[in-house]
Amino acid sequence: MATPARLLRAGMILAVVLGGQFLLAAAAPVLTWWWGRNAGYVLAVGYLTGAGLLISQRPVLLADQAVTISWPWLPSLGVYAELRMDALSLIFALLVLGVGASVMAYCPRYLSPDSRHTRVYVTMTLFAGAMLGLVLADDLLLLFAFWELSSILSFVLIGQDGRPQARGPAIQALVVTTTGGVALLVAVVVLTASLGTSDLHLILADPGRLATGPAWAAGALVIFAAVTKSAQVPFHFWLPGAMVALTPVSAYLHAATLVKAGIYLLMRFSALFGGQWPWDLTLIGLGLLTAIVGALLALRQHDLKALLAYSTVSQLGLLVSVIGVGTPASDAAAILYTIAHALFKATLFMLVGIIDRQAGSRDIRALSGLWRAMPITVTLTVLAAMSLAGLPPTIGFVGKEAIFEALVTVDEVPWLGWIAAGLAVLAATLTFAYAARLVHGVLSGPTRQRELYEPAWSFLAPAAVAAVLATALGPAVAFLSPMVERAASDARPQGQAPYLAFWHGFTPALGLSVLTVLLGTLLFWYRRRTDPVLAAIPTTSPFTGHLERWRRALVRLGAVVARPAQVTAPAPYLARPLLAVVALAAVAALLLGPLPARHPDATRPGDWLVFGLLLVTLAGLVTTRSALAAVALTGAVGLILAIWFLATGAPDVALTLMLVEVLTTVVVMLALRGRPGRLVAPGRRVGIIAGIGLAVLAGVAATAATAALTGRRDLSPVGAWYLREASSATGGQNLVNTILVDFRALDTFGEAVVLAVVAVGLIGFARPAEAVRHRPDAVRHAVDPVLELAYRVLAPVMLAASAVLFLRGHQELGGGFIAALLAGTAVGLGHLAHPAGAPLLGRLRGAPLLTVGLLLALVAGMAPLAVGRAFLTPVKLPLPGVGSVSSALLFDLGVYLMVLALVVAAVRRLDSAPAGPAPGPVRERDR
Amino acid sequence: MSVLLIVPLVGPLLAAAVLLALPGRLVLRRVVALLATAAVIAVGVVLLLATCDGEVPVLRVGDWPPVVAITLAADPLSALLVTVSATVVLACLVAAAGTGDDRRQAFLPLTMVLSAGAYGAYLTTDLFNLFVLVEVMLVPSYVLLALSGGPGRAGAGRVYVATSLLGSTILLAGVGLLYGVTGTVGLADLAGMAREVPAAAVAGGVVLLAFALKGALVPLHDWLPRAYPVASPVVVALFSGLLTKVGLYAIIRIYAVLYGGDPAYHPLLVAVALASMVIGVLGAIGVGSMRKVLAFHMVSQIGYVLLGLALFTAASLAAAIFYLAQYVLVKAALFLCAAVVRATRGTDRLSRLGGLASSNPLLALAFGVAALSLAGLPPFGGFLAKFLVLRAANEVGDWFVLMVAVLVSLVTLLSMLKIWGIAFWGEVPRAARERTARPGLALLGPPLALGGCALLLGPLGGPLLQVADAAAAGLLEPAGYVRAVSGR
Amino acid sequence: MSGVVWRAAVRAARIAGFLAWFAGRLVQANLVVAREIVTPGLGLQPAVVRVPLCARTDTEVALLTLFVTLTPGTLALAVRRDPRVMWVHGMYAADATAFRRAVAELEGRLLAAVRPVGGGRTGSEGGG
Amino acid sequence: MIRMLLASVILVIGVSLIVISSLGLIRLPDVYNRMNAVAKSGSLGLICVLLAVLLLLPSPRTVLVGLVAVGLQLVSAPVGGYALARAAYRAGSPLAESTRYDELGGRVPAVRRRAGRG
Amino acid sequence: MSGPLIVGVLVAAGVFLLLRPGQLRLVLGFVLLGHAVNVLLLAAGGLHRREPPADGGGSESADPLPQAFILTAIVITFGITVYLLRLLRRASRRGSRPPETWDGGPR
Amino acid sequence: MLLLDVVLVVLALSMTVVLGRLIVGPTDADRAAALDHGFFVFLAAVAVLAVRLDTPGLLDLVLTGTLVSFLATVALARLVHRRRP
Ligand code: NA
Ligand code: NA
Repeated sequence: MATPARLLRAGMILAVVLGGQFLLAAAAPVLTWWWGRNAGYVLAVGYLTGAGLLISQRPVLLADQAVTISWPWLPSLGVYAELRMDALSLIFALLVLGVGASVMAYCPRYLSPDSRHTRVYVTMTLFAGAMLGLVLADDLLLLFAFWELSSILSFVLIGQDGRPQARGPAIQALVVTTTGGVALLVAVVVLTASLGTSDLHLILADPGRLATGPAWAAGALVIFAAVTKSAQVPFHFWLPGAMVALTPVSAYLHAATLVKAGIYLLMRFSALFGGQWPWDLTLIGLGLLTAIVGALLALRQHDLKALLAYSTVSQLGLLVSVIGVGTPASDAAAILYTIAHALFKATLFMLVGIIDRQAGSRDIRALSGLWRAMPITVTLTVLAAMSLAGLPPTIGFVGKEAIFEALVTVDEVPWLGWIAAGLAVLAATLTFAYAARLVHGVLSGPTRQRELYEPAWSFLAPAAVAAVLATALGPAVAFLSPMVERAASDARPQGQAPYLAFWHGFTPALGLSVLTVLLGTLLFWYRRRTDPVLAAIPTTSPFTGHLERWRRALVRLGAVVARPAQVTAPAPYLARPLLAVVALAAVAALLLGPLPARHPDATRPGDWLVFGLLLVTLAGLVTTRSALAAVALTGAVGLILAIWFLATGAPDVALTLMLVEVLTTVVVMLALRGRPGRLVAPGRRVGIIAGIGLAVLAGVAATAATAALTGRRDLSPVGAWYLREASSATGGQNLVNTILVDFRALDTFGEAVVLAVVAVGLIGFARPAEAVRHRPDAVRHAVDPVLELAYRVLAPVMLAASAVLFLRGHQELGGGFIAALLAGTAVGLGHLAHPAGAPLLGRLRGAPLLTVGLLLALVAGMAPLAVGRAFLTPVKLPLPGVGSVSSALLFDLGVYLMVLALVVAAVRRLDSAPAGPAPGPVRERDR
Repeated sequence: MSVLLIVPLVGPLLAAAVLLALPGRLVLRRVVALLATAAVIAVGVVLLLATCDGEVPVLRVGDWPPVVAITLAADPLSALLVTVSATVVLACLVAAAGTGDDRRQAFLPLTMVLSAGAYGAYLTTDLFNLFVLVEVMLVPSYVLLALSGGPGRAGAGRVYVATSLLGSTILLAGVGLLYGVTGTVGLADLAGMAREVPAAAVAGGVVLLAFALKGALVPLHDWLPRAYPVASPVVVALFSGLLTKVGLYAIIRIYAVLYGGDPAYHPLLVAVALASMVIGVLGAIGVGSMRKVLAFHMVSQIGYVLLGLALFTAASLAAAIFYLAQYVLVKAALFLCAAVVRATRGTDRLSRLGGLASSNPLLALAFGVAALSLAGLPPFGGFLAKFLVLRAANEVGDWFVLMVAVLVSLVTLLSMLKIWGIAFWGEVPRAARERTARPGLALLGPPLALGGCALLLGPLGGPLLQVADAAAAGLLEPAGYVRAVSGR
Repeated sequence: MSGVVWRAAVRAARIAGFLAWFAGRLVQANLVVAREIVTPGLGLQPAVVRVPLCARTDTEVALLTLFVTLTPGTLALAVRRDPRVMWVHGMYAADATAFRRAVAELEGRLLAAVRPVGGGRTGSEGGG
Repeated sequence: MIRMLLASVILVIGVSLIVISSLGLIRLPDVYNRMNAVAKSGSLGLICVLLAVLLLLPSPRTVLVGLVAVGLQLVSAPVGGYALARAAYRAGSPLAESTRYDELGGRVPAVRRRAGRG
Repeated sequence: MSGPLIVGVLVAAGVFLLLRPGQLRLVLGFVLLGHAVNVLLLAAGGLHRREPPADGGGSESADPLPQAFILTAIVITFGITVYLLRLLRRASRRGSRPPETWDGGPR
Repeated sequence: MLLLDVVLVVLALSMTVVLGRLIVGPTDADRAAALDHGFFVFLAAVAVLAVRLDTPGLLDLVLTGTLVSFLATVALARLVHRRRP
């Protein structure tokens, strides 16, 4: 028994190994910078060190304990980043690191010497880290994170910086695996929610807690995830496609690690879902189907890499089916065969890579008689192929025997065991046949290539080690036995797995093995006859073609969806919100219950006068085609409303409205000058009718909303407060102005900032050159004596009135804004009289006014902070020479300047372009 | 603490004033803008720490009594959004120095005013003041769009200004109607009103509709992909981090406070959320420039956030807030990547791009991280966000929602892969071979840093989730906030 | 000193006199136009008349323009500086010479009123 | 009482002038004749109304404000009227059929062609 | 009912102008909508109290707050109108459109 | 009071005439002239309202109006265009 302290130390080892993997990845650029492609050796040592550290915990695991460590990750959800290593994890971790080390050691000789391959090394090492994390994760969320990380990194590895032939397969692989990943995420969500924890170990420890509904869903989703990742039918198409990757990458990803993630997942979740017939039968059925389909497809390949890829599909299918059996023996068989497959498949990939490099081809038909030139390579290939074919004495043989034995015991349905075993034999037969073709391809025939040599030992060594292990571990399988048994019970705590042995005696499984060899030999022998049959098998999954078609359809659909956002005219963009408003009003009208009564005195006879005038004006406005009429009628609307505001007790509003109308007219004039005075045609009849319809609906909605939601209550508490207190609180008599300057100064500040921004916009737009170019002569003649006189006489009056309105604003009609508008009209008049720049007022510039105004308002607003009061609190400020001045007054002055800045900027900048028929001197026409 | 509340509003405005007074000195101007924004970030963090401890700092502008004062207040949600938005602004300022956007005199002051409006909108509790601050934010955006836009900016600007303006008009009408029904525009005084007074619910509906338009929710979304892609990428990044977010924030706040999360509206909200998610992502896959793709994605991502609001549980609100925070950063990173692309290649049309991964690995890294985060893949922040949304959907047992969310994330990945496959992997176009410029640190730094944030938010998402939890608790039970604001 | 005051007073008196005269003419012209509008049938004899001016400064021209325009029945359409000419639209201008004379009378009275006492080119309003 | 009566009379005169000039707006044949009638009678009418109001609301301040307003109206109205008349002619607004002669430039002023080029 | 009706006709006319082609119509449409909202705001304060708000005002004193709102809104609308006109000026200066339509809508 | 109300109604009728001319034209100059006159009618109405509502403060508005109204007219005058509608 390990003490807690020891376990803690052991837990740290997990963190160290996993973290070390990522550190290695971070260090890889440095390593490749130093050693170039040879950095792989250093990395391999790193991998092996990690493996060694993990193996050092073997005693703990064999003592039926697990090594764990955890940090809080999302504490509020009870999610911990928890690592946990039991025997099952250890075996997978060792495969990851061990095969990883050999691939790393293989890379330096495989990769070209002329570049550093930093990205390959970094990504591979990160990928190994992700896989390691996946098998060590003891939290669903963490497991999922590593699962998807491995998908992303494999995408990067397959994609190889976007070589043309790699793009499609990489994207395909990522799409398929992340689709599965999303399914896994949903499973994680479902499991976490229904079990109240995301702790994998806790969830697996008590499978009974899971309710049936979620169990079905989660189980199906987990299978889906595993099937996509392990390239099972019908998602098998992405794996052969991914063979465009570098051979070492293929060796690692598609033999030992990535695809095994699915296997690991199924094994892990066996404890939760295993023993339920839907789970079991799905796995068995799907697995065997994949095994046969994969093997058939492998059999018809000529490219060795493609052959190996389909072979992987097939072998993984076999594994999946065995996991579905769900006995201790079957679990042990699955684990053993996982090890076996990793060893021989990695070997084969590496050897194919060597052959490809040396012989310049990996097409069976092009290779011939290699054994004379490269005896060691060929020997190793044969050994690995024997393992693949399940021939003694290899570990492949032991594994396959165990699989047959396990499948026979299936008993959910009578005879199912034998049917399953029969199908497995069929798959194994096909496997034997393509293994034979592989061997035959490299062995037979004359040596065609002239300059064919055995590769350097350093190139061969990694493959050799793996090949020897794959062979030697067959007889020595007992060495693996304790760990495999432990792992089997970790996967599914349901009793002791049988002791693994090389020789089982004369069992049915042995008979099946013999049968396999016999049938396989026949199949190989009559390969000329079977070839046409094989060639007729479609290579692709039903998805391959459809996937692209679906993607295209999606893009087309997307283009349709995006179309409304390409229209140029603003009208459609405005119609939808308006319709939404109308719809809201309609729904409200239907659902809103009785309302309080409207105040009877809310309408006076004079109002109808205003309404009638308004109606006439608006009718003219919507029908006219004269720009001037439209502008003038809009001005008339403003004046009519000003009367209404007067009649309803809002003189400040009326005054402001009047000034704004005048200034707006001036600005419109500046903006439209020199343009034809016609509005564009109102458009097609359908559009007009639709416009009228929407306009009427909106009008009705607005009327209804106003009628229903206003005028049904008495004075608001805020309003009452102002009427009662505002005057004494501020010393001002004009309540509206006190609200603007004191109580809601922040609004006023905001509004002034808006104007300031518009001024900045106007100033920012104009190109000075343009402004200057057209000025001088357009203008010298244009000084009109009458306007000039008006300017001289009236501008001072306007400015004086502005000053009066500003200073008395707190008490009576007026205030900073109104005053500034009046000053603005003086500026406007100045511009009309002297387009080149009026004396005095023509010197005003927007930018300085703006800056000073903004600063003044801000400083006045912040002054109270100095005496511990809140922002924008009116306080008395000392002013040398005058005594004191209210900060509110300074604030209002700031607002005044900003408003004036806008008018100045508008007048100066809107007119900076060449105008059309500018008012010039009239010349007499000689008659 | 309370006095800090004015810093996000006044600081940038002061900076804007100083910037207007300092024409010419570019370096000095940049420093001023950066300092102001950094100060806001600092204040945001301080507010965040304080509010997560349950404090609600309150500032009554002008020291007036609560019944009339415009009151600024911070809770974890506002503080978080201030911090995140200011971070985006900071990144955009740096990137603008890289692209040269800030060489235009108006750029920095306008950016400052725009950000001040957004921060103010997060902090104010007065609906009319909210309207004003939204205008303070939007008007600079009109100018920025027109200043920075490429060809076609006039048409796009017209659409943008027109829709914004219509939104503002509707908003103001809604605020007026609320005042007509209730006699107040203070959020605290309005708390729960919509559940008690049906007429208030209608008036509030008008306000929400306005913000739905500003937040670009389907079916009121199409102005955004029409207008945004015309602006320079840095400006779009700025917009994406602030403008629609304010709309979204207002919807969240008003629905939580005024409506008290009334479940009667959940189906409608869910429908809008799902429609936004789906339409947005489909649009993204159907268009052909980086900025357009990203603009459509904004619509889609906004849908995710709204989904969290629609479900209105502690988990879903936390998910929405987490999602919002991470996606603001990620989206800004992506737009800034587009800025790099445009600065180096002169275009971001996919049909004229290719080979960026090999010519600019750091850019590829930044884009890859952000894109994967956007698609909700681990180990990035987007993954946790998606997980939280799915978890919330599962919690209320809505499998349809769950499935849609999942499928949308897959299509998101597809559209990101589309950009990746064409722009980063494809052949380098002949035109680009001569004129590819090397991006400087100012240009590459911001997207890398934001991408780094996206990366860190995965493994280190715990604290953000804590903030989101605190914010969600505040929305679910706004009594504390209301009490502090109303002073009762 | 007293000379200045005296001159100003004389000038003010002249201006007041002119204004009184003008007010009378204004009322008269208003009545004419009002009758024209109210009574059925139109007896208009409109024309655009070229009126040479004696005014010297822009200010004088501007003032004259204003007074012409203020009077019902006459409307200044254009002025030219060199030589100083004004075109006036008259509602009753069948006889161009008589019309010109009427305008000239107005001009003469105006100039007499506004020009500084004792001659001199510049007026209080300053040159244009 | 007398004040009220006087005020009423002036008020009625003022309003009548305004009404008459409004009618002129309908009845007179061309823009120049209309302006002739309107810019003056209307302005005078407004002045009368203002004077009536001063009588009705007698206080130093209203008197001051009212008189200043009257003065301003007298100065400002013809400025607008002149600007408009000049613009109308330059823009080629047609003269009524009954117009006897046009010493400025015929019905097609020279300005018009120049403007067309600019 | 005059208040609501005024709002209604202003909205109807404004919306109609917004939906027709041409940029000047757009600007004027928004001006009308701005007016409509202002009337609505005043109505929200209650149209039965019509004295200008004054200190300690009686039962006839209008609610001053909506008036303050309106003033703020008018200013903002004015500012934005100026900006829109600026856009219009720009658009018309870009040339390339037939001289008939200075306010180019969809063609 | 009755007189004032009658006056207001009469002014409204005048305003209608003005609006008619504004709409009908036929030339832009006609419209501008109409608006010019319309402003006077408006100011007269405000002045009458000052009496009718007993708020002398409204005269300030009239004063301001007389000060600025011509500016709108001058501005419109510059918009007057030669072509007939
Ligand atoms: Na937006
Ligand atoms: Na507005």
